[in-house]
Amino acid sequence: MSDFRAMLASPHFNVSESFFPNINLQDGLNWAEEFIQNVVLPRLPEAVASHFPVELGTVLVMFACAGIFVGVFPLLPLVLVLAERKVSARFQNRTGPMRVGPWGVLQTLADGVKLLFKEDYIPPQGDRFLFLLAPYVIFACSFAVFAAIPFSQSILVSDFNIGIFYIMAISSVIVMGVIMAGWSSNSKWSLLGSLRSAAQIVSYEIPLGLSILTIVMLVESLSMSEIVASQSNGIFSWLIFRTPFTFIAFFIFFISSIAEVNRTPFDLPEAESEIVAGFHTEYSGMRFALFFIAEYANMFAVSAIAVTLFLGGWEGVLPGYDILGGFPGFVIKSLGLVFLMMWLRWTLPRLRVDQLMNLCWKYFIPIAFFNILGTGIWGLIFPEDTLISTSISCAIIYIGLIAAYKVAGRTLAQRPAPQPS
Amino acid sequence: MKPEEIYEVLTKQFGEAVLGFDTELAGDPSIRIAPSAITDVCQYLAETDTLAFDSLMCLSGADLSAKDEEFAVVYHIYAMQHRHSIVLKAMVPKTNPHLPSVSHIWKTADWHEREAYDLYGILFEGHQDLRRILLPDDWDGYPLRKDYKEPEFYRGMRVPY
Amino acid sequence: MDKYIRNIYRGVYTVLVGMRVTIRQFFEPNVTHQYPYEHDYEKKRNVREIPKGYRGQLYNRIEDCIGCKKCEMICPVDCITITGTKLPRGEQLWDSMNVVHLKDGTEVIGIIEGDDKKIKSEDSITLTNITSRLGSQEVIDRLEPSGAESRTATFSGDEVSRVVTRNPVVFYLDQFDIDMSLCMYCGLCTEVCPTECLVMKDSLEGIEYSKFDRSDLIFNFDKQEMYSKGGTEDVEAAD
Amino acid sequence: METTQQTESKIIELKPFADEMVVNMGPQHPSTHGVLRLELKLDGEVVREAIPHIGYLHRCFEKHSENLSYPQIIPFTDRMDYVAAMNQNWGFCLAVEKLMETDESRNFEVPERAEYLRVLICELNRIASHLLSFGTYGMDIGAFTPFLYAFRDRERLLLLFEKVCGARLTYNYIRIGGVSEIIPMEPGSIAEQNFLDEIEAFLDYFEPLIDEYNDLLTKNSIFAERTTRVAVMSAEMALSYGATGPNLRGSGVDWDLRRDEPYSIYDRFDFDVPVAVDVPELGSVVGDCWSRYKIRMDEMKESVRIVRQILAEGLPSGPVMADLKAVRPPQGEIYFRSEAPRGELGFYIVSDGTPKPVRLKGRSPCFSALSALQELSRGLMVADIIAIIGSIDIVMGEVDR
Amino acid sequence: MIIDEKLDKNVIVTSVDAVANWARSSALWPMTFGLACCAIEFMATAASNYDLDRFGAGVPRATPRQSDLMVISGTVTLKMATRIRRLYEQMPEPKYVISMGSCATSGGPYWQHGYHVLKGVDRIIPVDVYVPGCPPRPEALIEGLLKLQEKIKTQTVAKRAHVPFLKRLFTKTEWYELEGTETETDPETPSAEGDSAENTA
Repeated sequence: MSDFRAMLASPHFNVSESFFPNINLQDGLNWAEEFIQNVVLPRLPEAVASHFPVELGTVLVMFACAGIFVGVFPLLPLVLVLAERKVSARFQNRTGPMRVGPWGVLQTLADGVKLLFKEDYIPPQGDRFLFLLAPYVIFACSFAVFAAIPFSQSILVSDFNIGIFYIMAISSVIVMGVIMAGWSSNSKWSLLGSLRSAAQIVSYEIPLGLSILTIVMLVESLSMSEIVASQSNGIFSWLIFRTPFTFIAFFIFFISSIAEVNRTPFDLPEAESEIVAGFHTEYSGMRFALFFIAEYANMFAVSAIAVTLFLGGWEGVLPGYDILGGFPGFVIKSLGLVFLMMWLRWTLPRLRVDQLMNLCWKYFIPIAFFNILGTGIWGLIFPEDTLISTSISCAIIYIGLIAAYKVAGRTLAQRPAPQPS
Repeated sequence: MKPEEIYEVLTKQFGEAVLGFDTELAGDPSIRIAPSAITDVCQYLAETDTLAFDSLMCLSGADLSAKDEEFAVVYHIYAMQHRHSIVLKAMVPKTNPHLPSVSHIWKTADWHEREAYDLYGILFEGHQDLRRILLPDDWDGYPLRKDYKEPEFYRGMRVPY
Repeated sequence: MDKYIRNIYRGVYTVLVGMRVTIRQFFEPNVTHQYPYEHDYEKKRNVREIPKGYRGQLYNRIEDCIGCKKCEMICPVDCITITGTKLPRGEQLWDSMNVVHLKDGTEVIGIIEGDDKKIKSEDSITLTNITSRLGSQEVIDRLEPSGAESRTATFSGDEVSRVVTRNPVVFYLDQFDIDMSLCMYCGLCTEVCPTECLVMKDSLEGIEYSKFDRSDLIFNFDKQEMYSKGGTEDVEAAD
Repeated sequence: METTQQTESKIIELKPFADEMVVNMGPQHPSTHGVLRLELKLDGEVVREAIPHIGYLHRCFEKHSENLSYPQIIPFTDRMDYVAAMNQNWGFCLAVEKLMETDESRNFEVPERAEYLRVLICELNRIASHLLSFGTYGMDIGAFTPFLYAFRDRERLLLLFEKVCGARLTYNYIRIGGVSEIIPMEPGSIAEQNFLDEIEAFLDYFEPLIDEYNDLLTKNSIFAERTTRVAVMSAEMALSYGATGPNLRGSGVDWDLRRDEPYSIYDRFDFDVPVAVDVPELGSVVGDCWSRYKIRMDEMKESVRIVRQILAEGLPSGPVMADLKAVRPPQGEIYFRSEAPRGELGFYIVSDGTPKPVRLKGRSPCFSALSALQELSRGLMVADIIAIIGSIDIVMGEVDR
Repeated sequence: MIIDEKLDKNVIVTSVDAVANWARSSALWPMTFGLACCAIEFMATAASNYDLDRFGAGVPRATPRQSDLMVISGTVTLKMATRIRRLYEQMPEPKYVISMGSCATSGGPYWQHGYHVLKGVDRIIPVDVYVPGCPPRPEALIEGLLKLQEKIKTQTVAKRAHVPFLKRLFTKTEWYELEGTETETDPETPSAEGDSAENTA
C-alpha cells in the first residue's frame, strides 16, 4: 500500500492514468491483461498472485468495464433530469424538488420507480410491434453513441478509426425510432410530431455533418482520439480556435445538435403547447421513461461530442497541466455545454416548422459550406498548425467579435429593415 | 345624432316598418322595428354616411315575462365615426320566433345570433350556420325561456342537484 | 444580403439579451413560499401570512347567533340552512348583552352599566354581569379581584376597540348547517350578520380542510348542547 | 378614428388535391386557454379551416342572474372573467348605477373615495390580467420562463387584493354604490397608508420589469418571427367582428372607452392609449399577433401611470359606500359598457322594478373576438393557431358565461 | 408487475408497497388541464411562488397517458363531462383525482339554476380528495395534494391486483354510466384527447 500512498501524494497525480495504465487503447483484450498484470497482481498477496488465472481475470475485467458502462450511463440521465429541474427552478426563482429526499435528490428516482409501476398502455389499433420496438431503438441508439466518445485517454470503449462517422450514423437512426413511435401510435398528434421530427432531424444532419467536415479536414482523420490528440497543445490548439471558420462551425454544430436532440427552441416534435406531447403522446409508463432517458442521454452525448471535436476533449487548457483536462475536465466541459442548452431552453420560445427549415436551409447550410471553403483555403495558406496561424486565427476571431458588437451592432440595429413584402 | 333624430330619419325612410319609439321607461330609449324589416333597417343604418353604424355592440334575445306572447331581440348599435348609438328592438312571437339575420352586415351578429338561437330558440333566417353554440347539439329546449324546465337527465348524467 | 446579415445579427443579439435576463434571475433569491412550513429554515424565509380578513372557511360562533336568518337570505347560493323555532312573544333565552372587543383580540361579554351605550374613546367602560370570558390570561387576572359573584370589570377607553350589542335571542335554533362545498366565499353573509358571529376564518385552518368525502364538507353548528345547559356553560367555565 | 395601411397576411399556398386531416384540438389542450375546442382541418401542417366550438364552460350566468337580486349577482360576475374580476364587478355595478341614476327621486351618487378606490384597484387588476396574458402567451409560443416571471409578479398584486378585499381571484369588492367595506380601511389611517405604500413599492418593483420582459420575449427574434405578420386583422375586420380593447387597438383603431367615453373619474387622469403601428425592425405590421400582444405590454405601463397619479393625489376621505337603502332600479333597460382588460364589457339589463333583473346579458369582449378566429386562421399553420388564440387573449369563462 | 391474488400481506408485498407508494406519492404528475377559475389558481400553485415541483408534482404532462393526477380545476359542464370521463379513462393506472373548488365538488355556486352544470364531478369519475374553496388558495391545493399523498401511502399493491381500482372507490358516491361515451377500444377514435372528441361538424 505504501507505493499507492506515495502515488497519491505525488504532485502530478492523475487518477485516470494511474489506474488505467497508458497502453494501446485499441486492443481491449490487451488492455485488460495489462490491467491485471500491472494493477491487480502487484496488490495481491504473493500466494494468490502466483495462482491467479490471468485469462479469466481478463474476461472478468472486461465484463466489469462493460457493466460499469451499462450501469453508469443510464444513471447519467437521472442526474441530468434532476439537474434540469433544479436549474430551471433557479432560472425561475423557484426551489425545484425539495421534499423527496434531502433537497429533492431522490426525485428522479421516485419518478423512475413510479413509471416502472405504471400501467403499460399499448394502443389496440396501432402497430403493436413497432410501438414496442420504437423506445428501444431510440434508447439503444442514444447509448450506442457513447461507445465512440473518448472520455479520457483511457476511458474509451472502442476507438474506431471512423469514430465520428459512426456517431453520425448511429445518431441518425434515432429518427427512425421517432417515426416508428409516431406512426405506430395511431394518433394524429403523434404522427404530426414524428413527421416534424423526421423533417427536422434529416435537415439538421446536414449542417451538423458539414461542421464536422471542417474538423475532419483540419485533422485529416475520422478517429475521435486522433481528433483529441491534435488539440493537445493547450487552449489555443483547440479546434474551435484553430481557424476562424471552426469558430463559426462550433456554433453551427452546437445549435444543430440542439435541434438533433429536440430541445427548445427546436422542440417541435414534442411541442407541448401545439401537438400535446408529440411522438410520445400515446406512451405511458416505462416506455415513456425510455424516451425521457434517451433524450437526456442524447443531450449529454452531443455535448460530449462537441467538447471532443471543438473544445479539446480531455485535453487541458495548458499543455502539460491537468486544468480542465482528463476525465473530470471532460465531464466539466460537457456539463457546461449541457448547462448552456438548459439556459437556452429556459430562455427561448419555440420556432415554427417553416422557420425551422428556413434557419437550417437558408442560414446554417450556406454558412457551413462557406466554412468548408474557408477551412480549405486556410489549410492551403497554413498547411501546418503553427504559432503564427493560431495567433492570426485568434486575432481574427477577437476582432470579428469586437466588430460585431461595436460596429455592426450600431449600424445594423439602427437602420430599419426594408418593408416586408 | 340623437336617438330621436335617428328615429325621425328611420320613419321617413321606412314608414310603416318602424313601429314606435319607447322613451317612457328609464334607461336607453329604443326604436321598435317590425321583425321582417330589420335587415333593411340595419343595412340602411350601416351604409348611410350620416349614420354610419359600423359596429354592433350587442345582440340579445330577451324573454321579458312568462305572460308575454313575444320575445324581444335587441340590437345595440354604435357608430365609431359619429359616436352615436341606437337601440333597435324587434318583437317576435313566441309560437314561431323568426326574423331575418343581420350577420352579413356585422359579423359580430354571427355568434350573437347563434347564441340567441341557442338560448331562446329564435330563428334567424339567412344565417349561414345557425346551430347551437353554447349548449351541446343534442340539448333539448331553450333554457333562457321563462317557461323552461331543466331536464332530469342528460346523456345519463343527472342534471338537478 | 444586407437583410441576411441583419437577420443573423438580430437573432444572435436578441437571444443574448434574453439570456442575460434569465441568468440575472439565476442568481436572484427564490420567491417560493415553502408551505407547509415544516422546517425552521423554511419558516425563516418567504412565509406568506394569510392576510387579515381573508375569506376562508365559514364559522359560526353559535353562542352569539340569534337566528335572524339574514345570512340565509343574502346567500346567493343558498348554502346556509337555518331552521329555528320562534319563541312565544315575550320570552327570550337571554337578555340583550354587550360584547366588548378589546384591542388585544379578546372579548368580554356582559352588560354595560348606564343607559348610554355609545362608547367614546376617552370613556372607560364598566361591564357587569360578565357571562363569559374569552381571551388572554391577563383579562382573567384582572377580573379575579373583583370577585366571581359580581362579575364586574372596568376597561379604559384605549383598550376597547369596539362594542357590539348582542340582541335578545328569540329564536330557538334547531339547525344551522353550512355546506362549504356549495359556498362561493363571497362574504356577503358575514357582512349582514348583526352580531358578527358568522365569520370567515382568516387563518391557515380556514383553508386547510380538504376532505376525502364530500359530505364532510357540510358543517353543522349545533346549538342543542348549549340549550341543554341553559346557556350558562360559559358562566360555569368562568367559575 | 384612424386606420393604417394594411399589408397581406402570410398565407401558405394550399395544395388543391392533398388529403385533409381532421384533428380536434381541445377541449383539453395545453394552450387553448381553458376549454376551447378547435376542429382543425389540416393539410399537413397547414390549417385549411379552424372551427371553434365553445360552450364547454357555459355556466348559465344569465339564468342565475334572473333568479338573484342585484347584489347577489356581483359574485357571479367575478366568475365571468376570472382573470380580471374587479373589472367585471365594476362593469356590472356601473350598469346598475346608471339605471338607478335615471330615477331622480333617489338622489344617488357614488362617493369620491369609492371612485378612486375603484380606479386604483381596477387598474391594478388590469396589470394582473395583462401579466397573465403575457405569461401564457409566452408559454404558448414555447417559452416557459416568462410565464413563471409573470406569475411571480402577479402574486404580489394578488396579495394587495387580498389585503383590501379578502380574496385572491373572486373579489366581490366593487358593490353597487361604492366598494366593499369588508376589511375596513379608515381614511387617513395607518392601514390606508400601508396599503398605498405597498402599491407604490410594487410599482417601483414592477415598472422596470416591463422593459425586462420586453427584452426577454417581445423583442426576441424567435418570438417576433412567430408572431409578426401572422393573422393580420384589419381595422374594418376588427370592427365588423366586434373585436374591442387591445384587439381593436392592435388593429390600429385609436379607441378606448376610458378616454373616449369617460366613465367614473377617468377624465381626471392623464394617460395615453397605445395604438399599434408598424414596427419594421421586427417585421410587425398593424393588426398582427405581435401588435395585439404589444398593446397589452404598453397598457401595463399606462396603468402604472394612472395608479401613480392616484398615489400622488392620495385617496380622498369620506365614505366608500353610497347611502342606499335597497338596490331596486326603476323599470327600464340599460346597456352600459366599460373598458375591461379584454375589451368592451357590456351589460344589458332589463329591470321591471323588482330587486331581480328580468334579463341580464353580459356582452363579453372575448366572445366577439373569438368569432374572428375562423377567418383569421385560414391558411396558417398549426403553430400559428396557438399564436392567434394567445394574442386575442380569451378567457373561456367570459366567452361561455 | 404480476402479483398473485392469493398473495396476502407479507414481507415482499409490504416492501413493494412501501417502495411503490413512496414513488407514486412523490411523483404525482398532474395533467395540464384547466377548466375555469380554479385553473388560474392551479397555475399559480405550479408557478414560482408555491411551486408544486417541490412535491414532485411539477411535471405537467399534456397527455393523459403520462399523467397520474387529474386536478378537476373548475366547473364541469355537461358538455365537458363526457370529455373528462374520457380523459380519465385514458389515464393509465394508478390514477388519482383531486376535485378542486366548490364547482367541481358539487356544482358550487351553480347548483341551483345551472342547467348545464354537472353537480359534482364525482358523478362521473371517482374523486380522491375534495379541496374546498372558490377558488381554493394554493395552500389549500397543496394541502389537498399532501392529503392525497397520505392516502396513497395507505394503499397496497396486493389489494390493487384483485379489487378493481374503480370499484373500490365507488362505494361512497353514485355512479352514473354515461351512455354514448365511447370506451378506449372504440376503433373510430382510438387515440388521446386530441382526436378523441367527436366530430360535431
